Amino acid sequence: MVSPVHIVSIGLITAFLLGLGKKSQQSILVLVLLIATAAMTMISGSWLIGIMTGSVQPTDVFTAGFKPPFAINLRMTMDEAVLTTMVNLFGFLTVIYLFDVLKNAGKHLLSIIVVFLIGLNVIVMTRDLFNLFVFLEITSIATAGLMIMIQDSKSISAGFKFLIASSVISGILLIGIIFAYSYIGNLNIDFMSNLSLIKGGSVAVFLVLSAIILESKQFPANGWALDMYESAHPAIGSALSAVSAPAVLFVIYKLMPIVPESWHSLIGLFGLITFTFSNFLATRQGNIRRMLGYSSIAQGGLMLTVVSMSTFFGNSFWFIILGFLLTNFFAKAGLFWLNGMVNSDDQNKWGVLRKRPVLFFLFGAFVVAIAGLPPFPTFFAKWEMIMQLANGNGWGWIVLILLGSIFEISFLFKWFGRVFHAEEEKINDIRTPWFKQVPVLLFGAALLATSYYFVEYLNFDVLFVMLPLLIVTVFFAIDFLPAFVKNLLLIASLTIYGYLIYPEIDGNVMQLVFMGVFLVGGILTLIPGFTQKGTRAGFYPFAAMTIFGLIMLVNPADNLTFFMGWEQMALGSYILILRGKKAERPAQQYMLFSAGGAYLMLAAFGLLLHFAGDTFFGHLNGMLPGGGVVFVLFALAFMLKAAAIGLHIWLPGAYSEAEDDATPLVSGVLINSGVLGLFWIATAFGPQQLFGYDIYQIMGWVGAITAIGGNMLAIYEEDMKRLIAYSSVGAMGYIIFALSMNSKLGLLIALYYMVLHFIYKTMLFMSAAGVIYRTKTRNMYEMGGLIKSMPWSFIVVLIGIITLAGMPPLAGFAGKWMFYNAVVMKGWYLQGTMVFFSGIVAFLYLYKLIASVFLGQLKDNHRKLKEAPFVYLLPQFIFVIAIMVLSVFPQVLLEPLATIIPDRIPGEALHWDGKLAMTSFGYWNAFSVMSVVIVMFAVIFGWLVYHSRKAQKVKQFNIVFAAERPFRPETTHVSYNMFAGYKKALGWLMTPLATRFWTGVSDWSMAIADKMRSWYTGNGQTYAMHLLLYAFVLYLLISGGKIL
Amino acid sequence: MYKNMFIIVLLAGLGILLGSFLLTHHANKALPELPAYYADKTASEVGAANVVTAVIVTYRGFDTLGEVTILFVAASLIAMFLKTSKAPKDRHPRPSSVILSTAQKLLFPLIVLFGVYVFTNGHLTPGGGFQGGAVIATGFLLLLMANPQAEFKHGLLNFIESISGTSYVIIGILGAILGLGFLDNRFMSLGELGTLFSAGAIPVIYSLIGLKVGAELSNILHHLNEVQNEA
Amino acid sequence: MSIDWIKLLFTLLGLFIVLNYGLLQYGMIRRITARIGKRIGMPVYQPYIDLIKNYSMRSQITHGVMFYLGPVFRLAGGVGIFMFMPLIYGSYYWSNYSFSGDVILIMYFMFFGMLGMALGASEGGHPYSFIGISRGLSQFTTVEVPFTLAVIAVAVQHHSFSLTEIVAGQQGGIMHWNIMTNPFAGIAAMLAFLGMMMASPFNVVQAPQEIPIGPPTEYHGTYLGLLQTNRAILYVSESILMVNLFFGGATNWIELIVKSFLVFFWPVFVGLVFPRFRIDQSIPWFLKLPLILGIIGIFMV
Amino acid sequence: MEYLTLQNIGLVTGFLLILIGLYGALTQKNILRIIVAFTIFDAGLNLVIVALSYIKGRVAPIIDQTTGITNLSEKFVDPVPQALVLTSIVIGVGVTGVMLTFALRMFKTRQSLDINDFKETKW
Amino acid sequence: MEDKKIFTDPDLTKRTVIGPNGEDITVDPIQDYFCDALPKKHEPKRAKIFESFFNWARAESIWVLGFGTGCGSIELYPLLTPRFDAYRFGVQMRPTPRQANLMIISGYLSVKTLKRAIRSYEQMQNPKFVMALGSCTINGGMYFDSYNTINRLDKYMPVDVYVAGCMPRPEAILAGFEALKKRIKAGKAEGANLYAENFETYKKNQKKIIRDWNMPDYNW
Repeated sequence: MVSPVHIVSIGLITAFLLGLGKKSQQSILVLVLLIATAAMTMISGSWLIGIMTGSVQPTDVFTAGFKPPFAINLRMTMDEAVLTTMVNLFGFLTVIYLFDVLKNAGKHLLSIIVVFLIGLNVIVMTRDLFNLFVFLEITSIATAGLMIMIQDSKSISAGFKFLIASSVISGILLIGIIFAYSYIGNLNIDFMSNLSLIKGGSVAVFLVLSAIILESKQFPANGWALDMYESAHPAIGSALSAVSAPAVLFVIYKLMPIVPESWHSLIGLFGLITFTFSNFLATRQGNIRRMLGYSSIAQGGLMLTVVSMSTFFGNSFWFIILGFLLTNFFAKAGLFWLNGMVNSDDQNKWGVLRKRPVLFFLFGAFVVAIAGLPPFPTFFAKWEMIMQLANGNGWGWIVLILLGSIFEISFLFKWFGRVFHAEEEKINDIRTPWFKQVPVLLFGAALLATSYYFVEYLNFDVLFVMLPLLIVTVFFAIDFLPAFVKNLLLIASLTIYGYLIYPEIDGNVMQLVFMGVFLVGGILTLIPGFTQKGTRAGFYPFAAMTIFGLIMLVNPADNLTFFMGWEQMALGSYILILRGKKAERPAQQYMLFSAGGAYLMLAAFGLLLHFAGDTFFGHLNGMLPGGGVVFVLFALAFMLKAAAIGLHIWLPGAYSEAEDDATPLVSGVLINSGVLGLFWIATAFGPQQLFGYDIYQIMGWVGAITAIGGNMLAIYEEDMKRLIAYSSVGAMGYIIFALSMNSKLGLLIALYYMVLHFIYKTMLFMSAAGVIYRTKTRNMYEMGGLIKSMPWSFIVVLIGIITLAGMPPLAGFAGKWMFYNAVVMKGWYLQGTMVFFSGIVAFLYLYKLIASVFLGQLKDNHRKLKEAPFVYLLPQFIFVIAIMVLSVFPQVLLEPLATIIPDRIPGEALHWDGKLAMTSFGYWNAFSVMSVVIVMFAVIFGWLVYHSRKAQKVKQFNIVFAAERPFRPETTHVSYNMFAGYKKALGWLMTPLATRFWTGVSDWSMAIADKMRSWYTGNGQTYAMHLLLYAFVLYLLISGGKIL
Repeated sequence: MYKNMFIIVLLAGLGILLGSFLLTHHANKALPELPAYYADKTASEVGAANVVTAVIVTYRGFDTLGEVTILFVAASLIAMFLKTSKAPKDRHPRPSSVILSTAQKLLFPLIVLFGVYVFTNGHLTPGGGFQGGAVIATGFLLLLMANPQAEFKHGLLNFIESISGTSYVIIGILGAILGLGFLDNRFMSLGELGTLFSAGAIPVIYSLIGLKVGAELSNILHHLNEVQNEA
Repeated sequence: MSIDWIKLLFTLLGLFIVLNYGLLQYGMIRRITARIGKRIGMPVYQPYIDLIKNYSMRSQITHGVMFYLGPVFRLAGGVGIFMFMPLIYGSYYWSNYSFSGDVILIMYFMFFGMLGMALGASEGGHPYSFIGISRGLSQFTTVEVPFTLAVIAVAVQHHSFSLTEIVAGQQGGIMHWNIMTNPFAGIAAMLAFLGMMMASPFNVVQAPQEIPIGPPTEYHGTYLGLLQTNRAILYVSESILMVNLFFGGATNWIELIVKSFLVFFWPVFVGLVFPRFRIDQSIPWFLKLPLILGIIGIFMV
Repeated sequence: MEYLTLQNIGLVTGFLLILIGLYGALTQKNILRIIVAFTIFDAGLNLVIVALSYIKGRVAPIIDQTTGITNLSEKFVDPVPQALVLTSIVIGVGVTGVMLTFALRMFKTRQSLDINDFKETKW
Repeated sequence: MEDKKIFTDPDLTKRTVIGPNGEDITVDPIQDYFCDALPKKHEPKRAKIFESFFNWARAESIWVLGFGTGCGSIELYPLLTPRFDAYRFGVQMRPTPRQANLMIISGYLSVKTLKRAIRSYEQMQNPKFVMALGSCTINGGMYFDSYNTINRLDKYMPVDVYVAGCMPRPEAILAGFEALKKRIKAGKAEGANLYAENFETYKKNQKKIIRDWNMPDYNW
């Protein structure tokens, strides 16, 4: 095994020898550099592998042959091996990446690069404080040299700011070191453990520590770093982010043993503040590199927290820090490199990336990885971190982390969405020579591999987690196939999967029901996809991800699996929504709200761990004393997904702007995940109180208001899909209300309605998709009279709306009937009446939906329309059959559903007497109602047909028109603003309070971020002052105002 | 104005922070273990009369390598930074006075010689590679002041710099291979304390450092001068 | 499933009675209206003649399948309400098919006809149909709210949604009627009943002078005949519903007819006195006094 | 008077130089002056380092005839800070050189040496 | 008449619109918007007794289309007042021609109004009746040589009853109703069938006078 010191010697020899090179030999020099970095990588890599496999023991290298503390020693253990390998590998790939730049840059740059790497290596390995200082300085000067790789005025002035900052920092560090020496008598970290105990020694420790913390670019004393990120060449930015920052953080890790225990949490807090606020400020960044800079700094802050709290995290420390470290390393480097390829800081210009599908995929993977979504390591690391913090009652910390995470998601996905939708610019053609692609590809692969190891390490259930993940991966791999093949494959795999898991969940009706909804829904909603031509790249992997994410929710082994499924589903559906033509903003909203919900849930899991230990929340079986907060957090999270009023504003946009045939999946199927969660907490937690209020009571009101609000908003929609989407809000309000009644009947209603809503909403959305597929418009007032050309779709919509409206004899009535009984039993008359009112309001939009589209005047450009394709109709009619069966025999569904509800839920259950459903209040016989109606209907219809058999069939303008005739179909079709009178009367109810609120939140936070951002004045002097101020404030906080 | 007041307050705070050292610091009565070890064992272990030199070149040799690297990287940076434009030189400075040019011709070899003396005797007397190198560079500075348009042989300076740097590292490696560790000076004979050829590789190393530093500093000066010429 | 043929016969007989009664009632009301206007008015049997004439029209036109189905839905809705309503308290045969469901079924069955009618009329493609329907549905949303509150109040009071049991609970004299025991709910329901009957001041739906006659603008001949048949049955059925809910039901046909006539007379009376509300006036109106009364009614229980 | 030792005078002077240097670096607008301020700062640092090595009544750690070769640890001042200060000085030289170079280039881009003129990257 | 410009209604000329898939769709409004079937003659019921019964019902339930032309329409409103109270005779007003049986042409008809009258008449269902008031509908009356009123109504639609006068008093109109009732009961009021049988003649007459004929031949 080659001594690690030769990393340095090889590098230095190379650096010195490069000075001999001549201009004409530049290619050779680059090759030499490449070989040198490769050699450095090999040395550190061999140590890494050796230590991992156990064939080599960790070692100390004594320079000059003296034992420490008499001489400087370098250490090589697992930690150092990992970091030096990262540094050197990164250096190697950077040389490859910068091949074209280096070929024209002159020998000095090559030297600087290699010295930069050496500096980082030694910073990682050395155990001597002063040596650390020297190599930090080397790195600083080398960094300044790298900064001016592009010699424009921006990078030069940023470099100068950096020099000022690093001078101040090194000054502080040096004072600290020299006094540390003066107090303890040596310079070796390993011999300093008593330093902070000596009077005055702790000040020295503080100075050293604060200098390193400042070096790690903590908010808000990091303006210089941001300016560097913004102005440096992307490759250098990536170096700063991917290797410099981890190296400095490692120094902090090394220093931690000499830092007094009592400071750890404060440093951690400062790191967390950096995380939160950097992400917050990044939300206002338009410049990509600066944004990435903010993000890097934020990640650094988070890692600082973990590092400084390493003793607190105990066994989980390595898991957490590796999760953050590796993800940040691979992903951030990859993003910066991509930036170099796109060669623009303008988000709009990044659209060119779409011309390179593989790179674009990796771009997405990097973004997702940084955002902390599964299956990337950050996700697991964040989970573990929160759980540990919750164990230690660190609630404020959790809040900061979650806040920061949501800001992070906000700007990352804003960026991603922009790139997804930016116009492809013809001028700005992307140049991707192989040497630029190779590093990105490698890091992308490495990121995926790391994720694989993390997932593997966590030992998930094979059937319910690993297999789905595998299938999703396969769909990523076969994305080049034609759409119909993939569609077929996905349907087949879902079917087979269903067949496989059926024996596993057989007997658990609840899982059966939800699994059925998710699987059958997934399959049926995929069927219309057969009309798609081409490859439909990027749809199927995410469709699979969404559906399998949902499936993971059904039978989770633990909270993590549930949460993972939840996030996976959110991510998949986000992409599905984003694929819509105008979906950029709605998708962004969707992502933000999903993330908000997910983080609430994460906090809830943390609290749950604190209250109830490591049990799956669905298996709590009853009371959780004092769990009101947990309950509320869960409820909020699930109600976000179920779009309760106030939290609903993402829904209409997201559902309507998604691709037409993907909408049924993301709406009809996906929304039930919220119901699943709510049902679970409702059954698992039991009644809970918050500040003395019964939460169910509040939820009931929320549900009622949601029901009215959703339906009211639906009335005024002119957009077909938005209308149905708002109707989903209404239906969810209904379900939330039913759930919060917390009675047997209430839960039964919720479940029944969940299934029913799934059926009719999917049906309606599919039908709408069929109509939109033919008419190419979503505005209902642009349609009309389509019953002639699309009779089958009309029938589906008719049945759908009769069901939705809850009219007998169709299945919807069962829900209404039970609802009344439950309301009266519960005694929630007012809320019940509100919900009832919402049910009638539903008539208005239902009428609008069916009449505007299918009835009335046929428009000229729809004269030659055909019926929707068969593949659209097929699933719809399967649903129609289901509704019909349920209408006649509701007990087929209701009886099994009733078995799901645990016995401890209070209230009276539904009794069955043959076909007669009974409660103590009322009764209802679906079969007999149906028979009566059918007979009656048939008789009257026969009578009419007999009488009117010779009626003259007339055309659309053959109407009485006050002795005139209509002029155009458009002027005759009353559809636009159909309920103007209603608006005049009750329009005030629709004041968009929620939208205003959230817009206000967003505007205010943007304004605050803008204000805060101006802290970074761009003046190097001010930055220097920030550094001193930061150190001073940190000192005051640590010392408590006294001299240490 | 307020900003300055604020800065004064801030610095006052930092002053208090630093002042805490004054309050807590007690003048050493005796050397702590580490310097005591150096003082006592240098002669026998390293063989250098100048304990500071022994610390610099051997005990903390790795630091010194870093120092050299810093100068190197700074010189590289300056060279990279200042060499980019190839504007024609159209600066016509006033010719230097007779006294200066004559003195320069007289002094330049002496200064270089003195520099060489300083670094070769670094292990015996106060001084060493850096100091010697700096002295040599002053010679070059004098040269430049006397004749601002003087042309250096870049190639030669670079060559000296590279070779001396490389040799330094190689000696370090030799220390690792032949001696006990990287930069160990003891793979060469320690010789007799206080003579020129003593203290193992220290004189060699210091000479190399001296050459390197001299070349680097001269290079820096030259580059700065060239930029002036560009103007 | 055995079918009780005798019960079916009784039901059909009941339907026949109600149809005739409805037609006569309509004629009677028209005549009373005329008298109030100092006219003599049409003969009491005029609705019969109109009906026969409409069924005897020789030519007809159709706008499509849904145009056919509209009146069918409408009449089925009306007949359905009748079918699911117990007529005479204590009589097995006159309880129709009320074993299929309770008052909730009846309430929701009202929508059946409305929706069908709305769709059928829309199929005609006439703009006035759309306007009329949008007005009708809009008004209906708020009409139903106080009515529902009243129904819930009654159901809570009698601990049952079953009309039969509600009627049973009101037996024993006028002081046991729900209108007396829970006057607020009763009044709320009666106010809502005005809107359900779509009489003036809540007849902006058909508003003959403004949007000819709203939804049925295009209907004629047999279609119109069906609609007229429905009107006869539906109005009586709804009156009977009110009778059952608030006026103690009926133990024989005479009582039933008298009570339902009186109930039906209430909207007629109001309609003759008050002018028409605009749609944006009528909607909030139902959300004011009737709603408050309904809420009080519920909390009275 | 107990505090008025040579060492403390050195330390205090060093600290004052540090603070003066920082004050200059934070308040001067001219880049060259800032650089000069940093050299003052460096000088202060170095002075502090050297002052710390001082022990009253001892000699420089160089073995010669006057010191002999025994009991050196009782005769010498602390050699380590002296070694460190050398490094520190060299580093200071390097950094100053680099900063001067930057200043040169900055002057070229803007024809100005006012630090306020170099704020194109901010927020 | 050779230089008569052929009137073309821009709303009824063929036009091309672009369909949702970008295809061209040619719309011929007359063809596409209007039913082009011709009216058929509807034979009375074979069984005399039914026909008589129905005719009785038709006679006793006369629904009048609220369509006022000329100066006579002002005379219609008193019919509904307590003084005359036409309801007594089963006469009711309907706002839509679909439901009306009787059309009252209440005075002179300008050519412009004639077009509307024809349209409304054709939109009424068989059996339908026409009552014409005043001399203007018989021979043009005081407008006999006007350039824009018609002289004889029954050239354009079959009239069942003429009520003379200028204008006829409500009493006369009531008498006209009685006359119409008798005619219906006698089975003679077959104006709709007459119109269908002589459709071409009527159309010829109508088109001769209505120059801007911008509607299908028969308005269903």
